[in-house]
Amino acid sequence: MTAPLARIEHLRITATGDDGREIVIVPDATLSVAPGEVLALIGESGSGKTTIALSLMGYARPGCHIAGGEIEVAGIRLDGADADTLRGLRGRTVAYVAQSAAAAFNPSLTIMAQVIEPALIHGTLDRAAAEEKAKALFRRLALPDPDGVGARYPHQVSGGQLQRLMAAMALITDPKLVIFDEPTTALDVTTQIEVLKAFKDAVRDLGTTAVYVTHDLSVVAQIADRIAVLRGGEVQELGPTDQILFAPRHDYSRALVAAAAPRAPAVAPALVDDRPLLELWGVVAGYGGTNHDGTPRTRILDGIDVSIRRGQVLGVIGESGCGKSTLARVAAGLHPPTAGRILLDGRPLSPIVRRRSRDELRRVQMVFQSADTALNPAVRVGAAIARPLAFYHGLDRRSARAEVARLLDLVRLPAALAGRLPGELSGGQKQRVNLARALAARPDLLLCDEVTSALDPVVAEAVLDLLIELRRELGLAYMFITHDLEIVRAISDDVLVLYAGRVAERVTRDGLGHGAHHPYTRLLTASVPELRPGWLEETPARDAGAAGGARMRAQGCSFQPRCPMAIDACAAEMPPMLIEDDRRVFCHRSVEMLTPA
Amino acid sequence: MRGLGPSGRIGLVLVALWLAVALVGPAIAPHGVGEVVDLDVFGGISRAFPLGTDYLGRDMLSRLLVGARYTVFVAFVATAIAAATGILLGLAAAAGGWIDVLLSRAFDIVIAIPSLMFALVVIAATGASIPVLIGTLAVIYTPGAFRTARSLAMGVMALDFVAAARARGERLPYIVVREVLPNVTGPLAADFGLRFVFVVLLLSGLSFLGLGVQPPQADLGALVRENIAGLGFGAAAVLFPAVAIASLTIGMNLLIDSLPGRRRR
Amino acid sequence: MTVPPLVSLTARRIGASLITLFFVSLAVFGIAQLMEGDVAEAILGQSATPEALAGLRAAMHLDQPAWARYLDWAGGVLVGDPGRSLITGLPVWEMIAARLGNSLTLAGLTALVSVPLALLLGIVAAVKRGTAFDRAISIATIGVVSVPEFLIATLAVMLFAVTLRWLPALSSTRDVHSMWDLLRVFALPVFSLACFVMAQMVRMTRAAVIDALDTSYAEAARLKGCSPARVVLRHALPNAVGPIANAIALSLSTLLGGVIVVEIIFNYPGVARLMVDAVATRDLPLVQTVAIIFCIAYLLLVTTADVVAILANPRLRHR
Amino acid sequence: GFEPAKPEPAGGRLRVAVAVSSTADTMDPARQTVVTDFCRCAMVYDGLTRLDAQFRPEPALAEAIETADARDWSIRLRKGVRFHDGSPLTVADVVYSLRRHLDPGVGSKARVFAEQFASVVADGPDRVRVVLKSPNADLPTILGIQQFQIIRDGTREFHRPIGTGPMRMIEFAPGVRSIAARFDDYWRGPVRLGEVELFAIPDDSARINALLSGDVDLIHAINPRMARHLTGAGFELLETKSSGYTNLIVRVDRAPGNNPDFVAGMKLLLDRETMRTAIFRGYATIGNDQPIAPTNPYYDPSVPQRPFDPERARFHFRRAGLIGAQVPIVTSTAADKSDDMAVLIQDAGRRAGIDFDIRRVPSDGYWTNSWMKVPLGFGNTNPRPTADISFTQFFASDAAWNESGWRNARFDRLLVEARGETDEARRKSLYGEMQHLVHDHAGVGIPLFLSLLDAHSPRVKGLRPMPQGGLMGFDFAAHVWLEGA
Ligand SMILES: Nc1ncnc2c1ncn2[C@@H]1O[C@H](COP(=O)(O)OP(=O)(O)OP(=O)(O)O)[C@@H](O)[C@H]1O
Ligand SMILES: Nc1ncnc2c1ncn2[C@@H]1O[C@H](COP(=O)(O)OP(=O)(O)OP(=O)(O)O)[C@@H](O)[C@H]1O
Ligand SMILES: [Mg+2]
Ligand SMILES: [Mg+2]
Repeated sequence: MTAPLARIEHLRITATGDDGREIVIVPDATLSVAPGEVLALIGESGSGKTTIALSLMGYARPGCHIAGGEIEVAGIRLDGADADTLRGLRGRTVAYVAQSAAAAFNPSLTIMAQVIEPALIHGTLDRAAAEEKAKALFRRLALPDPDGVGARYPHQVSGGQLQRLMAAMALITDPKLVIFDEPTTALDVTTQIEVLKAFKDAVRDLGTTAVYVTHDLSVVAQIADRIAVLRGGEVQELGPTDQILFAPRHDYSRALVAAAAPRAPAVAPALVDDRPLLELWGVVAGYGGTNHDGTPRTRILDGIDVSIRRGQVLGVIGESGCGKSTLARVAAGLHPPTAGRILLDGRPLSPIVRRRSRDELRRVQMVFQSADTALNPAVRVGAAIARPLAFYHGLDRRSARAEVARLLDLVRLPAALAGRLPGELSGGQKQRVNLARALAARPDLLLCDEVTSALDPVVAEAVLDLLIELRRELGLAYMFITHDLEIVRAISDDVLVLYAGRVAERVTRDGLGHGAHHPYTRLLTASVPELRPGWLEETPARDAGAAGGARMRAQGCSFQPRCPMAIDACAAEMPPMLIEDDRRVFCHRSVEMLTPA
Repeated sequence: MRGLGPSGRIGLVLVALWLAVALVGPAIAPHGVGEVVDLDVFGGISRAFPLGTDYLGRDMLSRLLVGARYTVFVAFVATAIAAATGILLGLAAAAGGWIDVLLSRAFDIVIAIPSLMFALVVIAATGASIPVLIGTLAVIYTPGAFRTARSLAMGVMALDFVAAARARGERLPYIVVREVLPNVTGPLAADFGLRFVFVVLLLSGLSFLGLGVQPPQADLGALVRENIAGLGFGAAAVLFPAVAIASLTIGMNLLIDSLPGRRRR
Repeated sequence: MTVPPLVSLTARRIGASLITLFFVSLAVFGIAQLMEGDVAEAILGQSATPEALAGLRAAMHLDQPAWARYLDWAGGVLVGDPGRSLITGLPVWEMIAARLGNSLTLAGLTALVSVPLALLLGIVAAVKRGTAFDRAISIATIGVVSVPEFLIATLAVMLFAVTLRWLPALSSTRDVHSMWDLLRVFALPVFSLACFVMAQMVRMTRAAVIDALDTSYAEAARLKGCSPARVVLRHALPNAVGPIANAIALSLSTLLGGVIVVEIIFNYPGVARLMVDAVATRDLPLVQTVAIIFCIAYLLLVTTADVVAILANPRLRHR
Repeated sequence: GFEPAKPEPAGGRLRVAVAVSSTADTMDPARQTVVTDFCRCAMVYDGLTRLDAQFRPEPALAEAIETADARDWSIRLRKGVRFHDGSPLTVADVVYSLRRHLDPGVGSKARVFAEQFASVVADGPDRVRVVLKSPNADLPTILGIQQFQIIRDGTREFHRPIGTGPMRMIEFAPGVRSIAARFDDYWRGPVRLGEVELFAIPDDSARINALLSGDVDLIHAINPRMARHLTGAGFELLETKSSGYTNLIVRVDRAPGNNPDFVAGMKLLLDRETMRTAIFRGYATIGNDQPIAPTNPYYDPSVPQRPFDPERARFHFRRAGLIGAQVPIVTSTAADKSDDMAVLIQDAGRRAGIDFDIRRVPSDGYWTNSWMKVPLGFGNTNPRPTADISFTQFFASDAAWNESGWRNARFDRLLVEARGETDEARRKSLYGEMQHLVHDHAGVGIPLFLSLLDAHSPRVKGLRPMPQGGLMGFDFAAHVWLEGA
């Protein structure tokens, strides 16, 4: 084996808590990356993946510091290196693609200025050459409008595109090592597939060495040469991809892989009854105020009908920006629709949260998509969970404390976390605190907006088990928003497919695997990565046109520009509803045409 | 105390010192505040008069010991009232809607009324007393606190955890006090420290107008002001009250800056 | 780049400001009515016998009802003629114009000196937060504002004008014939004023820059290999412009009306003293007009700050 | 110091800083109120007479003033006098100037004096006849009061003032500054100064610093506490012993002053010696609770000097049943140094068993809102030219400014008698008795007669004290010169 490009030995990273206590995040980690290989760091959320990845740049997040061990990249020792050395190295020898590209782009600079900045700082290229190279990278990363995208500001570009732009920024200096930190976690499958494809091609073509952080084994299978399995800041197992995925040795690795295997669908409980619990009829909603005729300036949801019965799980899927979260916010009363009615138990439910009774509010709870911002950074975890207990159920402080501990345990979090502030949790931990808070209200309906997106398979499975159990025991109903089709298949009774703010299809879980489907549903199902190296190269979905930035069209089918089966009518007229016993599909083509051969 | 860090501890000591002076100062003052004890004026530091004498030949140490409580308490209470009202209304306004429009306009108007006119009208309408002085100071400085709190809270109000609280059915007071406030305490505390300084200074101006602290008593700022004639001789009577103000306000700000929870900043 | 949102927003702000101005004029007029005494009493002073007062009041048309006087004045302001001073008989606008120029000069020069300096200090303190340097700046800014401004100004005069004789003790714009004169004449008042206004700007700049430095994009910039200076200037600062502009606007708004001490000590004929004189003599047309001008200045600054904040934020700039 | 780039005019340019100036600054002689007004008007205008160092009238624009009965007066005007615009002085100007004081719209400060005029008419080309409502031997002195200065017939606007005085105004910006230049056609012959620049620096220290730094040559109203600082630095002081005073006012027409024991006690609480040294640093003369200063020819030394005696005051207060009472006392910076006096009275009161509660009120509005309206307060009076004026304005039962509300029939009779009396010895004894009455009974405590302090650079020559006021009775411009200019 050649000399490693990067190695970490006996790395120890600690953080200082708010009260001055020292918290060990990474006790003792050792690993190395050979030139030209892609090493994946996998492990549960909070296991120190991001922390270790960042240490390869000689960097520790605020509040943390590198307390011991050796770090060497491209022959340079980073532990204890002076600021100049590190500055020369970062962005030049080692480049970083952040977990959330949206947050890592400076909102007030143009994309081009930020992408070429590393090249300019390190003097590898002059401005003109750098811009040329950036455009070439944009093209290689399959970004739409590669010549013009640079002039835009970050908020004018979709999340998936930003992730690729961030990769372009990392690659512009031809670094020896690129670190990808969960670059596709927040993306829907159709976008994810594109990003993955782009990364893989780039890494291969440029011969770059990469460290790829993720908790998604299917993604790992596509991209990694070797895998390091992390837990509690320690490397549990390190080996080639095939070995870890198909012959894991360590117990934890085995659990991880087992959890990633397709789940048996949950059995619908007896409690499901036919009375609808929540109904939305003809909902129209949008942002940016209303026009004179009362329609929203930017229409995000258009004519949505949804109904959820008691104890039923409705999965909602669709690509990023299609309006899934908006739908949940409408149901929660946070975003009054401009048209349409909401019913709870058949009785009208006010579209405005302020006009709803406390009991109505309790019965419909929402788990917010961004765990980060949905928790008050100044309120301790315990207090956050205790608030609904006091608010809806009038629990006193003492009984609330016991209940908080129980809830934390339900979502597989240690009771000690109750004393922490949200800033001291990892992404997945925050997500589960959010869930626990919603459960504390003892609702009838839970609006779950991407509750497992940041969780590793083991914990995600535990959380899903919990949800299914609650449904069985208490008859809890869910609107389950996700981009993970695997999960939708496993947990929902019905699936609602949204495209650009309109319903493309509603189908039962059992109907999902066969029969007639909207072309978009088909694209989605084909895009779910499989736990099988080489899938990425074979899947037909990889050539399905640019994802992201889908716009609702005033007339006609919004999917028409991307649709392989589009006919003239698609552009001009609203698609009709095709009804089969277990599905409703909104499409101009006939059921026969939509049924795969 | 341990969590404060060295500068915070210095601040705490200074503030505690002035608090002690404010509390027991009048009891330990060696002479009466209005008593002329020295036939010469602007006397220097001496055994009999450790801080010299003032423009009428009164003992500076006694005047400082007795006067400190006005600056410490009046300024503090006035700032606290201004901050409390300004912050609460500012937070409420951050929720938007007609409350915001109403409050913002109202405070713009208050800002626009010249404080001299305002003070004169207050004196004419209510007469002079310490509560009126405190009220006047508070009214003059509330709009500033309001604007600061509002702009800080606007950012927080847009965040998801506020939406979460709304979805739970929380009322505006709870949202404002329990969800938003804890997230802006740092900058608000810093603002409080600065506002306290301004109030200390304005206090001396208003008591000079006749709006509260009456002779022979004088707050620290007024002590500087009334002895300014001694500046030409480098009189101790100007120097010490000025140093007193600076040490009090600096101490206060050091303490505020190092309060727990703000250290990370 | 699409301009309309900016234009409409600015237009809305201006509309709101006009309404505010109307209420301010009402409030100022109302407060003025509440003040004890009137201009006749002020003119006659000790010699104000009842019949002398009545005679003078009638001669000045003060016996008209309040609303008539308000309409008279407000109507005049609307057409750009706020009437004549009751004391001097000169047109109010003429009396204000000369002094407003002076005040704006002084305020402008002070802004020119204090804003860049405050930004510099605030930024450096933010970058070096928690260090001795940061603490020193914080103590110094608080220490300087906490010294009463009349003391600072007088000390400065005693040092630079009386003892060293480098600078004049008085600031008279009439004596300015060259750039050098300008520097000499304004050095001391600008210094005194800068001490007073800088604290707030320094503190806000520091806080805003720290906020911006704590973001993921600042972290990302560091991970690109940006130098600390570049992280601050190129990445943090543009995002901190909003709050900083607001603090600058608030600080500067005190420069017109709140500088009475400096105007007195340097014998500088500005609007602040005009205002105090006018209040003392109950010259209401003058008082009201100056108050409105202060208010306009305030609204102008605050609105400018808002617009700057919008311009600095592409999210608001391009919808 | 700061040297203006502009070349100095021949005779030099005198820069003078006074303490008070505002937009209320006026060049209307009838309205002049503050020092800047007096100085400017003294430069630009002349009166019919002017007062010498003993307050005796000497002829100015009037060549002679004659009367037989102190009631019907004939004034002969000086010939060849020209206004600054070149026009000659006429009787019409004089008649207009005197009559306008009776118009309430003018807001004249001298209206009380003008009200004696029964008629003012032209009497030939160079004579003006003034008939009084009742005899007053002091008319020539009264005409020397600055407000009676002569303006041109019909003048209503005073922004570009025209007078006959030694200087003509070339810039007049109220509240900012005034600049006057020598008038070469002055009837007494041109003065030595080339130009005077006059403005106010309200802040005491700033004014002194401006002198110290050489930015001005002459400053008015020095805080006595800073005098030492100036002389130490080589500057000269001009002390003017005046008959102006800051007085304690006890309203005798209401509680607690309606009890004579309270009034007597209050006067005994005035620690004149400490006031003189601590507040005025020795620049004051001990007063004796009556308005006639020792420099006045009618001063009566037989009035016994009242001592500082808190013990006796306590005795009086006990008799008044006021021991332990809390008595408010109103002060304001409008009545010069009344704050400090109140503090000393308060301190003495503690020994005499009374707790004084000092209420400091704003200086603007003081004269209309507080003065003479509060039971216990302060007044402040500039020097008056005659004993008659002092008594008439402040102590007669029907006086507009009867500060303490004191009514004494005998005093009123004596006043009228003395006014018409032409026998000097008799007049003096009448005024003497009046001084006794005021000292004993009026509710006014006059602790000190104040000196006025001005300071100037050694270059300024020719200044001497005039009792009418500081800055040579405001008339410095006609007399001083700059050394080496
Ligand atoms: N400032 C801090 N103070 C205390 N603990 C911290 C701090 N920052 C991070 N941690 C802890 O360090 C651990 C590792 O965090 P890290 O972000 O590296 O996890 P991760 O593996 O990337 O998780 P995820 O998949 O959720 O992003 C977590 O348990 C987290 O709670
Ligand atoms: N507050 C807002 N103001 C304006 N536009 C908004 C706002 N919130 C969301 N949008 C826009 O509305 C559209 C739908 O947003 P929504 O959050 O419902 O998408 P989503 O389906 O939940 O996507 P994701 O999978 O990325 O969470 C997006 O185009 C988004 O840019
Ligand atoms: Mg992570
Ligand atoms: Mg969403």
